Amino acid sequence: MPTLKIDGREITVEPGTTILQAAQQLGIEIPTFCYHPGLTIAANCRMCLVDTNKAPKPLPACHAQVMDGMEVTTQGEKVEKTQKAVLEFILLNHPVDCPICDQAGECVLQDHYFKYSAEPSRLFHRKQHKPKAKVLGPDIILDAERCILCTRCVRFCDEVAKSSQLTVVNRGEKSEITTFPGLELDNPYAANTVDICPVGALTSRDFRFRTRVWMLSSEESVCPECERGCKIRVDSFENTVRRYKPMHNPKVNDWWMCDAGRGSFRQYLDGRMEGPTVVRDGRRVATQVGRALEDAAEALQSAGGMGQVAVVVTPWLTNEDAYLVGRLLKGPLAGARVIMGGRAPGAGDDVLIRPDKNPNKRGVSAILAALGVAVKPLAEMDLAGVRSVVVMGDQNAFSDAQLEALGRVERRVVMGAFMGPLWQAATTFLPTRLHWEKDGTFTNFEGVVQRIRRAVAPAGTCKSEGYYAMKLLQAFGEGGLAFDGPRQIFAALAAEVPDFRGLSYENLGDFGQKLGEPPAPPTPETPPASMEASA
Amino acid sequence: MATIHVKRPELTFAEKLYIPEVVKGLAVTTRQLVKNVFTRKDITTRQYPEEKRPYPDRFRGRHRLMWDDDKNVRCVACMLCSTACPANCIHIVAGDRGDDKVEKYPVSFEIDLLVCIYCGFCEEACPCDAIRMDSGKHPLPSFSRDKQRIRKVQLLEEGDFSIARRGGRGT
Amino acid sequence: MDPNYAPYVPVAVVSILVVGLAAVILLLNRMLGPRRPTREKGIPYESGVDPVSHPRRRFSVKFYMTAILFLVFDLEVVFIYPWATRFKAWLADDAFAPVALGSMLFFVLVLALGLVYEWKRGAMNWE
Amino acid sequence: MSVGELILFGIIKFIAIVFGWVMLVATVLTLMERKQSAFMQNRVGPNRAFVFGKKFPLSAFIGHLLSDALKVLVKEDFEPPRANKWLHLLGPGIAVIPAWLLWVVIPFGPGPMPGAEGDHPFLIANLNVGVLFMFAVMSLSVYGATLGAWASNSAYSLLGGLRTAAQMISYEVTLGLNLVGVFMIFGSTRLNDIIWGQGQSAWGIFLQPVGFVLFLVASIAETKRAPFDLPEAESELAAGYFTEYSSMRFAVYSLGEFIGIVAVAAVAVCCFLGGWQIPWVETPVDASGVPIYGWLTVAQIAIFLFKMVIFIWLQMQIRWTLPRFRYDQLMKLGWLYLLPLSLLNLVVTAIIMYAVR
Amino acid sequence: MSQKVVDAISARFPDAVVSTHAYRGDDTVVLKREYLVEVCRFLKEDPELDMKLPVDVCGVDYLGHKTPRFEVVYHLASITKRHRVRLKVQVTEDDCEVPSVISVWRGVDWFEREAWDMYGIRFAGHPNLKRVLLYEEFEGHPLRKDYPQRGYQPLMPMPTLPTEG
Amino acid sequence: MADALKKEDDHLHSEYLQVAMGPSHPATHGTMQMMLTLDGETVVDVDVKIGYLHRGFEKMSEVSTYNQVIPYTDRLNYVSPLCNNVGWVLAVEKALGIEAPARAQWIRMVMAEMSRITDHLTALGAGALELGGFTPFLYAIQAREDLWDVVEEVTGARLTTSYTRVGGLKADLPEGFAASYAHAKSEVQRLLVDVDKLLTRNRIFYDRMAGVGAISKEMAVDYGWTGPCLRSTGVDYDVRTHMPYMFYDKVEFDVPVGDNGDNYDRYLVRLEEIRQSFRIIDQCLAMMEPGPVKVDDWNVVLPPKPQVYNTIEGMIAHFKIIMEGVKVPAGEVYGYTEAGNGELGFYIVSDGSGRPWRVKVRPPCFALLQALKPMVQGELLADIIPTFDTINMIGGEIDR
Repeated sequence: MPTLKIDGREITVEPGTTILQAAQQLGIEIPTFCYHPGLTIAANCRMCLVDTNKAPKPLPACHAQVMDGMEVTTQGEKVEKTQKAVLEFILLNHPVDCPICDQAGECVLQDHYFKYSAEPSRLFHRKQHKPKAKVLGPDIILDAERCILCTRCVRFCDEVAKSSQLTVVNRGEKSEITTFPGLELDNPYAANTVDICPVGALTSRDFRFRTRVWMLSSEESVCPECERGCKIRVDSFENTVRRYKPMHNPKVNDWWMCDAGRGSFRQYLDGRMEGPTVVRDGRRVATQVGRALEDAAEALQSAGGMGQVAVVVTPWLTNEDAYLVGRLLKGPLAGARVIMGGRAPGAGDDVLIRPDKNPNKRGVSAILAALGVAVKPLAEMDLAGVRSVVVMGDQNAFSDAQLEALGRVERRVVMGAFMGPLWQAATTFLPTRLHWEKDGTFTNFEGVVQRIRRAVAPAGTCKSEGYYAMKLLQAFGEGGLAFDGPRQIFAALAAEVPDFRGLSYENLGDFGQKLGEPPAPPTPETPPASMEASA
Repeated sequence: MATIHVKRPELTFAEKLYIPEVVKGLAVTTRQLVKNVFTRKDITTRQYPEEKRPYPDRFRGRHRLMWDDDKNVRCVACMLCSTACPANCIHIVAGDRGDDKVEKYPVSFEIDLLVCIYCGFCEEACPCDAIRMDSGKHPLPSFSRDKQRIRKVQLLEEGDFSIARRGGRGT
Repeated sequence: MDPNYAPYVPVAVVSILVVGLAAVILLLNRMLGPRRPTREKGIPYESGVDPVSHPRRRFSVKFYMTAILFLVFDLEVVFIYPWATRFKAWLADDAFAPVALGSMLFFVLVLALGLVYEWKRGAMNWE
Repeated sequence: MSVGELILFGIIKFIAIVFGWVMLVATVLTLMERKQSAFMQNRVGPNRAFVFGKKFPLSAFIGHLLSDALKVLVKEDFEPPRANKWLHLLGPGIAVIPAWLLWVVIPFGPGPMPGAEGDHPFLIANLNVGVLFMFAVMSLSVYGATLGAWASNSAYSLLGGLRTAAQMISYEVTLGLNLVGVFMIFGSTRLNDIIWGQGQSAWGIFLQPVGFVLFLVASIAETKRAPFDLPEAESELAAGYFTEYSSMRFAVYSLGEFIGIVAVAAVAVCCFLGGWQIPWVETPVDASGVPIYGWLTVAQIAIFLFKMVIFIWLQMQIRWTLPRFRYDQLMKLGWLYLLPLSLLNLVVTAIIMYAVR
Repeated sequence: MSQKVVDAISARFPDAVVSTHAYRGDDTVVLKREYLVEVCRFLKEDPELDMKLPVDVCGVDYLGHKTPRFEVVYHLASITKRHRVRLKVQVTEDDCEVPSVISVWRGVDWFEREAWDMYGIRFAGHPNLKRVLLYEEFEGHPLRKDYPQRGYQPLMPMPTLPTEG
Repeated sequence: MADALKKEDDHLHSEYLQVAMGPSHPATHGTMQMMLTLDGETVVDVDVKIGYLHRGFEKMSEVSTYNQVIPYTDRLNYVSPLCNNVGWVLAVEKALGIEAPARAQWIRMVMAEMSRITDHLTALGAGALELGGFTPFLYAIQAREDLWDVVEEVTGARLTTSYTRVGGLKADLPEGFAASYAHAKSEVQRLLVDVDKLLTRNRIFYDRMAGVGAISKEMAVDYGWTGPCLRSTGVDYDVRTHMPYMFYDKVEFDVPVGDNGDNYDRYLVRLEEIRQSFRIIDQCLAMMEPGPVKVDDWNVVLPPKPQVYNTIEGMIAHFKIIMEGVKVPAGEVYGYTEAGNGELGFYIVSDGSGRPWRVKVRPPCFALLQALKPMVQGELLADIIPTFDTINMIGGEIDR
């Protein structure tokens, strides 16, 4: 076990650890460009050069392994000089593009230059020109001038996407990234190259020029497009979601997400229903939430026995919503036919994409099962003799026949978010929140429970399905179930459902918690940063 | 540096009778009256619409957008002005120009003059010398709020060529 | 017409005229001006807030003191007027002149004493 | 003269004097005051309203006069709902009526000499108690302000009204007492007689210098002008007793105030500045003591008006120069300085007259 | 600021001082709540310290950065001795109360009211602890870091806002 | 107190009148309310309510970069905005641990003193106005306008100057500054003579001011008073001499103090301070030397425009500062300066980001105004006005 000193602080690490990793363990920051923990080490940017007593010249910290008795300096004149030199070199041919570059604001080059150099330019010559705005693939644009040749994207294609579409051509200052002849950067994970590009060389055509990134407000959430449940960041501006970005979660998705999930947010931007509607005298009218709920309760009671009621639950419910819905189904609606809706399965692969395209099937099933609610799959939906039906969610793959059968039911209560066919069919429509308007948890197919957080303010008077379930419970006389926020619901859920036992928002942590595993000790929501003066 | 006591005047008996001081005051005001009636020398009022005060060079007036070489908008919609704006009065929608020289341009550029506080941070923040507040014109009143949202076209009317080289494109 | 009363005829005429004139311009305004009362407009001015206390209450007694003071002095001043108009004529009469002067001095003395009395009693302390 | 003639001449003179002169002066004053104060303060003052947008000499003046008058006429005749309706209307009426009424005793030009028979052509009513009548009428105007203030049902109005009452009655005593000296010297309360008297001996200002100063002070206080503008002290009471007044009601108040200024100026001119007398110019009279009217009469009327303008100018100049008193200082000044001083002035005048008789 | 004052407090009230620090020339003493009034009176009345001028009182919310969450900060100065000191008292969210020092300096009156207004920190013994900048009907304490960005306030007509379900 | 006159069996008592003076009252320039209880003309009680101009300065600052706060500071004491600008950047620079270049500091002193003069001119003029003297008010305002012409030449705006920047100034003094300043100075001094003639020895003014609104030394200090108002009571306390910041220790000037702490002393102190400020400005102009007006550190100030337009280095630095603001190391500082009304303090808590975690403004007026109640209780209604004026309450500063 080698013991070394970094900036005077001693640490003992596993053999084979790089200096960078050791420094990270100590919380010492070493700037990098080409280093990415999910990729192999290239050590070509030279930004991480540190001074050691074991070599006459500075060593790249990302590559150099620790030695016993090593003394590393990450600061000081020598390292600073190297860093400044590296930055000056990188910036030599960098165009003055910040105003038109989408990366500005989350650009590593900007950060490092500002932090480690902030020296004026000494260049008087013309800069090297390379192709700009070159289309590499359906969603990727390359600006070769901005590229610093860290080759993260090349390595990503080789190692993660396993599609080897990118390479570096030419030599010296003429070097540039390009696709292999005849190939396009069109693998299903291609957009991850944009994320890992430390500068603005690779940009997303989808996001191009839409919003400046420093204006975005972000919330951590979970991608709902398949049961993988990749951890993402929902970036929004002016209360509109602008993009998804994958976030690091070793339990689920490492650093990546698929392009399909990334672009999926667009389909939820239009066609929202912002208020409840009911059908009165054959005409659809807007109403208030309370009135619509009364309507829904009345519809369920008028069915004449729960045998004539059918409920379609959706695997898009959060665990919290599912719990409340489960309580409803177990309590006042006991005996109703419960059908599990959801999207039809699609293709999957062995990287991240899963065939089941619903975010929380496992969670909803587990909770309903634990509460003793029998659930039939969608294919077995039988509405014969049903007088009232409740349909939750828009993402239910009803066949045409099923839709038609649904339309024949006397009272049709729909909880949905969009102005779709289900809204057309509804006699009572209750608008629901989208996943980025909700606080709660999703359980992925492996049983990892992850937080989703509200990224934008809910549209109109939309409420979550759980809220409606709670109100219906109260309408049926079970007033005891009054919760103040999802945290309390989750606590109740954890107390009641065996799978979730011991879980709480506090111990979910950054990466979620796998069902059945002993929960990690609770971590505070935000790590305390010292504001006590030291200088 | 010293401390000095301000001297409170002891009023003389005559001053206590009010009259001398009243006369002195009347002398001051009458002097001004006579002077202004006959010479108008001290009158500071400006007859505004006819007679305009010359604004100093640094005066921060209504905004204008500068031109590039082709008299197009010089702005590249980097949004630094709307970022720096403490009042959030600048609204820009960026678009792709499809042009080799600058890819990006503002599809719409609006400034809400009613919200603007004329601090000058936008011209300071502009990395392309595109927005300036040196038009030498103060904001004008209007009868509707909408007229106070000035748009790209209006902003460009006041524009000019800039001697600064275009940002966004290195040499 | 009695010459003593004759000048009062125009006075009476003018009195009627001015009352009429005042009425006319006030009524003219009433006819020409619009009337658009609103609740906000109807609230008495009190610096932008609703009035806190009713103004028609017993206000400070000091104001009444001033009024009484005035009554006393104004009445007495009225007595001086006829004397003043005759004073010049009386002065021509050597015998009566000292009496005319002396009586007035005495009267003024009484007035002054009254003033001093009021002052000492604190009726003139307005602070 | 017959009663009919008296009425006829009364009406004609009233219209001539009140409309031909008083109202004109009062209206012009509202503008001139703004102009005068503007020039004192290095400003230009009102100069924007033209007649139908046309510029010609004095067009701005006429434009402002017209627009001011028209504006108050067509503004909303507003009556605070919580106010006492009739008193609220009565207030401005009572304030302006005395101001008009007291013009019946002011002689604009030469009339018959004291003791001579004949009509006074420049005087509506040649009362033998002229000044006394004037004071009687003048004291009425305090009711206007006070009633209006009380009727408004507003705290600020009330405070303004109380101040008005206290101030006006306090200074009225002094005002009256200061003229007594003049009456003593000229032996009459008829202003016509006093003016003739001044022509024969000397102007009242030289005979009664202290009286004049005291009169000036008291008259400013009576007209509620700075430094005695406490009733409407805008920085303390917003607008004092007429806070709740607008449109014509307000205009009538301020009209009354301005007419008051002119009236006080007229009295001062009559009693202290020789009235229509031109220095070193004898007024020709016929055998019965009635003046022979001619071009000199015109000049005399003009000089009378000119003296008034000078006095008004002085009042205005003072108003825009000085800060105002505080309530207690005002009352003290009135009761403890001006009143004793006027009494003293009276006594001294009497003694001197006695001594030099 | 002056180290002298810090030393004097530490010497006189060794139990009262939680910690001290100096940053950019500002000397700070973090005090225990129960000693606050005593220390303040000492600071004011001690002829050597003579801190007669209450400069400022304010609250700070360290939500997510520090526990306890609130701090009440006092800036004091001496006119004669020309030194200054900053006193701090830490307050938890549950027991959001500090003793008022209005008995020592009358001038802290409005400052304490403002801290109450903005942070909801109660000053025990303050004779007139009302809101000072906001109106009486206002709900919540706006300078708290968890005060909602968009919220409804009584007397404030606002467009319909989404409410939490 | 109110009950003293209201005995049960006393049917001849007079009642107190409650009058709201403000928020919209001619005297309450700077919106606030004084709820008066009057016994005739005498003030029995006064309840001061502020907050009508509350704009949430401190809350807004928490989401603004340090430079973005500067326009907000213009609106604190809006008759001397440059004092606030300077106060704020000095506090931020204290937190940053840097010092602006010498020339920038000299210019800041010049501009701050000029602002102080405008502040005092406003207070003096308004004082006359409150007492009904409209002419001296306009003379003072005219003098102020002359100075603002100079301010406008330098900063580009008369009132919303936003002239300083963290680490320096927006720009150097313009060409011809000395001439325009000299002109303004002569104008101001000429007008001040007239104001002086109209007011100082006039007994009406004297009586209204002298002995009114008096406050004792001890009480003033106890109420946290600072600035000219405190000095008028006889306490020699001026931040500029006690804790010299910038180059106040290098210039010669006198600190005027009064004796009685009444309105008249406050008037005299302000009058004298105007003269002293001119002295300071003259010395500053004589002593300043050409040089940069911004620190040479791209982490703090924006790079020069040519560098921004033409080099990526300048562009990046420019972007970083605009996007994220000047990063101030974590810690807390209290920076204080002598503004027009006294000690203007900024207590800044930084969490190390580009935006302050907490900003507390210590406005001088806040302490001044809370002593209004004891100052006017028992005096006359009319005395409130000059007292209120001479403590120069500024709504923007009190309410923030």
